[in-house]
Amino acid sequence: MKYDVKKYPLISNAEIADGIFDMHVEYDSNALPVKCGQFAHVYVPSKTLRRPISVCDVENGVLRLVYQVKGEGTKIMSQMKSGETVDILAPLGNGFKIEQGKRYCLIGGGIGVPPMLYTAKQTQNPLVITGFRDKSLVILQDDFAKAGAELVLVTDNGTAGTKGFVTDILREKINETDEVCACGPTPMLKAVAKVCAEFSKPCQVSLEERMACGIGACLGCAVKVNIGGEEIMQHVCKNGPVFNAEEVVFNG
Amino acid sequence: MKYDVKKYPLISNAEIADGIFDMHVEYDSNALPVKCGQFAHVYVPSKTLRRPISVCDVENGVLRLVYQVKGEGTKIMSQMKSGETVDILAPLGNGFKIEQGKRYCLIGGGIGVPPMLYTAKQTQNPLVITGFRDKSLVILQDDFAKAGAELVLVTDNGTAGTKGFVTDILREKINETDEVCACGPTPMLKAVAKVCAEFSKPCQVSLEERMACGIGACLGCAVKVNIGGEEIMQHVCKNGPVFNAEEVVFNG
Amino acid sequence: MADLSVKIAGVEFGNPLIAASGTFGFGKEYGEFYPLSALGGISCKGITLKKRDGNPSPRIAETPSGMLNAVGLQNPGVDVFIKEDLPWLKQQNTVVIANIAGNTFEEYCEMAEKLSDTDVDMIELNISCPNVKQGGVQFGTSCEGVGEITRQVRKHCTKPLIVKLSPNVTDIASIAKAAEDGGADAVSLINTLTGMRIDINSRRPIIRNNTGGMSGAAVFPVAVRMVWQVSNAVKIPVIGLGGITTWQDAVEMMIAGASALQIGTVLFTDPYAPIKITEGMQKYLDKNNISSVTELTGTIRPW
Amino acid sequence: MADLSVKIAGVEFGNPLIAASGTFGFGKEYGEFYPLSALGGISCKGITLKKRDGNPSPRIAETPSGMLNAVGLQNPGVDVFIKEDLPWLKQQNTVVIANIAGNTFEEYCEMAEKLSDTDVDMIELNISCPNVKQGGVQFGTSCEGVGEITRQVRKHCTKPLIVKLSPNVTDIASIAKAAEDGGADAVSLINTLTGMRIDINSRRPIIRNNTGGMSGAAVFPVAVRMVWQVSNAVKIPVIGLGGITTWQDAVEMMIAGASALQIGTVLFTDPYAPIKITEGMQKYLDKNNISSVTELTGTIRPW
Ligand SMILES: Cc1cc2nc3c(=O)[nH]c(=O)nc-3n(C[C@H](O)[C@H](O)[C@H](O)COP(=O)(O)OP(=O)(O)OC[C@H]3O[C@@H](n4cnc5c(N)ncnc54)[C@H](O)[C@@H]3O)c2cc1C
Ligand SMILES: Cc1cc2nc3c(=O)[nH]c(=O)nc-3n(C[C@H](O)[C@H](O)[C@H](O)COP(=O)(O)OP(=O)(O)OC[C@H]3O[C@@H](n4cnc5c(N)ncnc54)[C@H](O)[C@@H]3O)c2cc1C
Ligand SMILES: Cc1cc2nc3c(=O)[nH]c(=O)nc-3n(C[C@H](O)[C@H](O)[C@H](O)COP(=O)(O)O)c2cc1C
Ligand SMILES: Cc1cc2nc3c(=O)[nH]c(=O)nc-3n(C[C@H](O)[C@H](O)[C@H](O)COP(=O)(O)O)c2cc1C
Ligand code: FES
Ligand code: FES
Repeated sequence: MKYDVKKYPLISNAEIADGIFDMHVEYDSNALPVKCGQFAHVYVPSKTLRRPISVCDVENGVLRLVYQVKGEGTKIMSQMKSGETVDILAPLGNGFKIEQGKRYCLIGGGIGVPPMLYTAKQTQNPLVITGFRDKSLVILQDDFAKAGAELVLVTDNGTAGTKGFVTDILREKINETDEVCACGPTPMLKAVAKVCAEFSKPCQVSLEERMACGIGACLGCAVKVNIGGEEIMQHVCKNGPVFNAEEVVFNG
Repeated sequence: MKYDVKKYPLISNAEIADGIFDMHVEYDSNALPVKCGQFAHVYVPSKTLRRPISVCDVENGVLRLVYQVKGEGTKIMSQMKSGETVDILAPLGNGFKIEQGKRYCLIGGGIGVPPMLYTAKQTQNPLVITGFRDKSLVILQDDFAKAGAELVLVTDNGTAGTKGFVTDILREKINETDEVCACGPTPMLKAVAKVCAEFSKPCQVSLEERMACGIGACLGCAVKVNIGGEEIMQHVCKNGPVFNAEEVVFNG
Repeated sequence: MADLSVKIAGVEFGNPLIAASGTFGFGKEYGEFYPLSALGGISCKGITLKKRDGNPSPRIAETPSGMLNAVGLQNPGVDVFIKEDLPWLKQQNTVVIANIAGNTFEEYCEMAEKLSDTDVDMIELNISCPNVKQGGVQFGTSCEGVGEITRQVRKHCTKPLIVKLSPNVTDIASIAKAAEDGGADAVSLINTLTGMRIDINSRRPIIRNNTGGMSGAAVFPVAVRMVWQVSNAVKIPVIGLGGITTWQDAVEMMIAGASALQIGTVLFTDPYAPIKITEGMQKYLDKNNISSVTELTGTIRPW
Repeated sequence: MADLSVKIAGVEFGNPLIAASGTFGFGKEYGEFYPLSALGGISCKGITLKKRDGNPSPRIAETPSGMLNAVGLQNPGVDVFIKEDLPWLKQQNTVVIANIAGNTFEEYCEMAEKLSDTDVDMIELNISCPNVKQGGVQFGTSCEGVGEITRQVRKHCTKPLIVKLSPNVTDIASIAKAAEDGGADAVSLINTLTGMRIDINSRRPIIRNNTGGMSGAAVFPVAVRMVWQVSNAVKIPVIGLGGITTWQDAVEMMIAGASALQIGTVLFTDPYAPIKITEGMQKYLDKNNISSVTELTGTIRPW
């Protein structure tokens, strides 16, 4: 039996930036080991569909989910209190493929930043580029620092770190790294993929799609990928969320 | 403006017998005075319809609702905790007509007992007959005693108080009283009404019906009553919940 | 501040929110919460030619995110309505819509005639009440039936005429077209979706009428779909309803094609819903620099 | 212990719970939670003659107590199904139902013929997929269409034949009757109710296909009503589905007239739902001294 749903005791659920919450739950990572880039499918009381949230970190028996309040589901999540339990189906998806000996450039945009923390911890001396719209949305900088990453912060409006886009930094520094992993809004992923193609660096991107089952049974979360010249449908929950950037048909 | 919906701070919500809860909320009875026999229409998070619950008591700025967990709505109510607020539309309905100088016999069966407490407090030296299926369901005996009522307890199986039905006691004691008020399951109300008719005592009964609006607009909670020989439809929420027993068409 | 007023068949509404028939009685009760002028209009409880007692209880059941009802058109009859309820309603400074149901063409026509002689603002033809055999539903589910009854009533009706449509049909767009062709000035949709719940202990349907009409948030996606299909098929204005619960739902329904809205079931959850919804719409319009709510209607960008 | 097994058209099911087509793929994924023998049967993802990519994303939207989907019959085609999925499925010790959809009579017949030569246990005719023009929905919404396609497929099909009905119709009982008259061994209902949601910011339908099929708890009362109406109209067994979420719902659906059940959307909320529902039914039957679940079917006591 590969999958399991469990009720995990909620340890804390604090607002760490404007509308962004950091949920800690008790988690036995020996029983259910997590790869970086995998996600948790979180049951939200009174909702029909679970919410997919990337694993931000797993350490010392604590699983961290960092999420932004977007609609009703994440709103309800944000009101959960320690002492309650959280019903989670995890870990799901393929995760980033990390090879020893490579230097990675990890790029997170906005709420795409959290999965990069656990990824940073699985790689050696990574270059982490984090981008946000505004300083009020900046998260996890201390955690990346502690993880020993070379850390760059950019904001669209220059209110924190350097003013500009993650790709500005990427262009500057891409040749200091061997491979790029990115998570964030689609326009950002497209731009990152373009830079990587230009510099002939391999690039993995983590995609989002609306999900029902989370395990590949309902075919709800389809994305078009081009594998060896043939366009086929794959599923973010099972074949992804991480795809080779060059295979993704972004306008599909 | 006669009606208002307010969020009342929840003070406590304790289980006082098997599956029966006693909810206390802060309530300003000067602003919204309550008559005995009136009810509160309680919003239950995630539910479309409010739940009608009789006022059990109002005293010192505290409104008490005593309710039994039946289905999903009362289940959710029972999980509310002090510190939360309860969204209540109250007071609704007509309530019992209490005249000074009369001695009342107040009869409660099962979860029909709670409204009789506030009623007892509005009357002088009432005779209160409370009936339950089993001792595990007995509630509010101390409160009635404190209210100065002459109190009789019966259970169907004799596990507490006298074994028997409320009507057994009623027959014995009806002539010590001037008028009867009753709340409980329909078969009990019918039986009480029959005894009262026999002894020519006026009798008021509090009825239940599934409700939507609670104020007489949707015509959802209809009961048939016979007024002056003509059968007409009235509504539990607006014309009731209290009706003259002799006017109720019990099989309607 | 954005203009919330809308005009349907020549009738001005202060805002697009109309209380849905049967959920608001003749206005008196909710008038104890707020002045009825807070609403664009009121569609009164469905009235019939003669007084009706309605169905026996239980008439109400809860369902996931919704409810069933089978009130069965309890009402005092059109004459009592005209004499006792209409005068008060007309003083409330809101549009008054008479919702009528009948057994026969003649009954509908007679009521339309009587109401045309009053100062009621509009007439809504209820040919879709699923809860009584005589609720006109026999007319409401075929194009021929809808076309014919609209044509007949039209002849006897000098007031703007709304035809209210049942969602329990295969092809709502054709039905709406039939109403338009029959002379309707507007259509309103959806009435309730027929449903049933059974008490597993007694094995009895919870609703005494066996089946009931489903309303509330659960039906909203069906209503949006139908409003979109209908507004693509007809030129007359569409009044959208069915499950509107939040101001976002109200905006969504207008984007789908509605020129005005009705709300019903949400009143039972929160009597103040109309106030909250209009406030929410007002803020949304102002924030997005939309000067009139009418600019939302039908602005959906289908794929 | 009460007997949970049921028999439909001669096929034995260990319990009445069947996974609904399209929610369970070809079983592999949920087979990673529990042995598939925990289910009475599996209705496989809808298959077509040729491979289909399905609709573009988004294909999923949430609705109050339910969801919309417009997957659009993504599947590898009947030949690949027979070669690659069926052999594994047949080892899982549960009834395997092939759910088929097509553009034309010929396609349906060809698939039925191919599948009749395999060891699939039953065939379910999907003539009600609202999400693709070629989902057979043109056959599924008229009595003539349903009667004719059932008759045609029947000729080419040696397996027990289930016809799956669309709820988006005026008169479900007549449609079911047409399927029965056409030679169906059973009917299953309901497929999804067509609905729509719009993103009020982009004014785009959330589902790329514009409309989608609504399923989940929200539709349960409609499903119960239709199962009741259909089971009063036909003599063949009725498989009830649409919004079953708890064991109480399962019992209610059987009381309404279902001989077996399918569950879909609830799996997304709780993958273990089938286990919990069968356990709940078992306890209910034992507590009420009912020796076989078949004793529930159609025991509704209408008013
Ligand atoms: C693999 C994956 C990983 C993710 N990781 C994170 C994360 O670490 N932190 C975080 O804040 N967000 C993450 N998201 C996005 C997150 O799932 C959505 O923001 C969330 O589901 C919105 O739910 P809601 O109820 O607040 O919004 P609503 O709009 O009310 O949701 C309605 C429905 O749409 C779905 N939905 C809405 N937006 C998205 C979206 N962007 N992606 C997928 N489904 C969506 C919801 O799941 C729900 O089914 C991730 C998404 C995916 C697919
Ligand atoms: C005027 C009045 C006063 C009441 N006072 C009390 C009280 O003081 N204490 C108490 O425990 N109960 C009281 N009840 C009954 C109480 O309202 C129901 O037990 C409760 O609504 C059940 O809700 P549920 O969600 O738990 O059950 P569910 O069965 O899940 O409810 C489903 C729907 O049916 C309605 N419903 C179910 N049973 C009843 C019922 N017996 N009467 C009315 N509606 C019902 C619910 O309100 C809801 O709309 C009163 C009812 C009325 C009409
Ligand atoms: C209790 C109740 C009574 C109703 N009575 C009527 C009626 O008399 N005439 C009518 O046309 N519609 C009637 N309806 C249908 C509503 O007007 C409306 O079409 C339906 O409830 C969907 O809207 P909602 O989801 O906002 O409630 C009634 C609905 C309810 C809930
Ligand atoms: C994601 C999804 C895909 C579906 N695909 C199919 C399908 O391929 N064939 C089919 O007959 N029904 C399909 N359905 C409909 C279901 O089989 C079922 O009829 C419907 O979902 C109602 O049941 P439920 O409420 O238990 O989900 C699909 C439903 C969902 C949610
Ligand atoms: S969510 Fe079901 S296949 Fe991805
Ligand atoms: S509940 Fe609406 S009239 Fe009584």
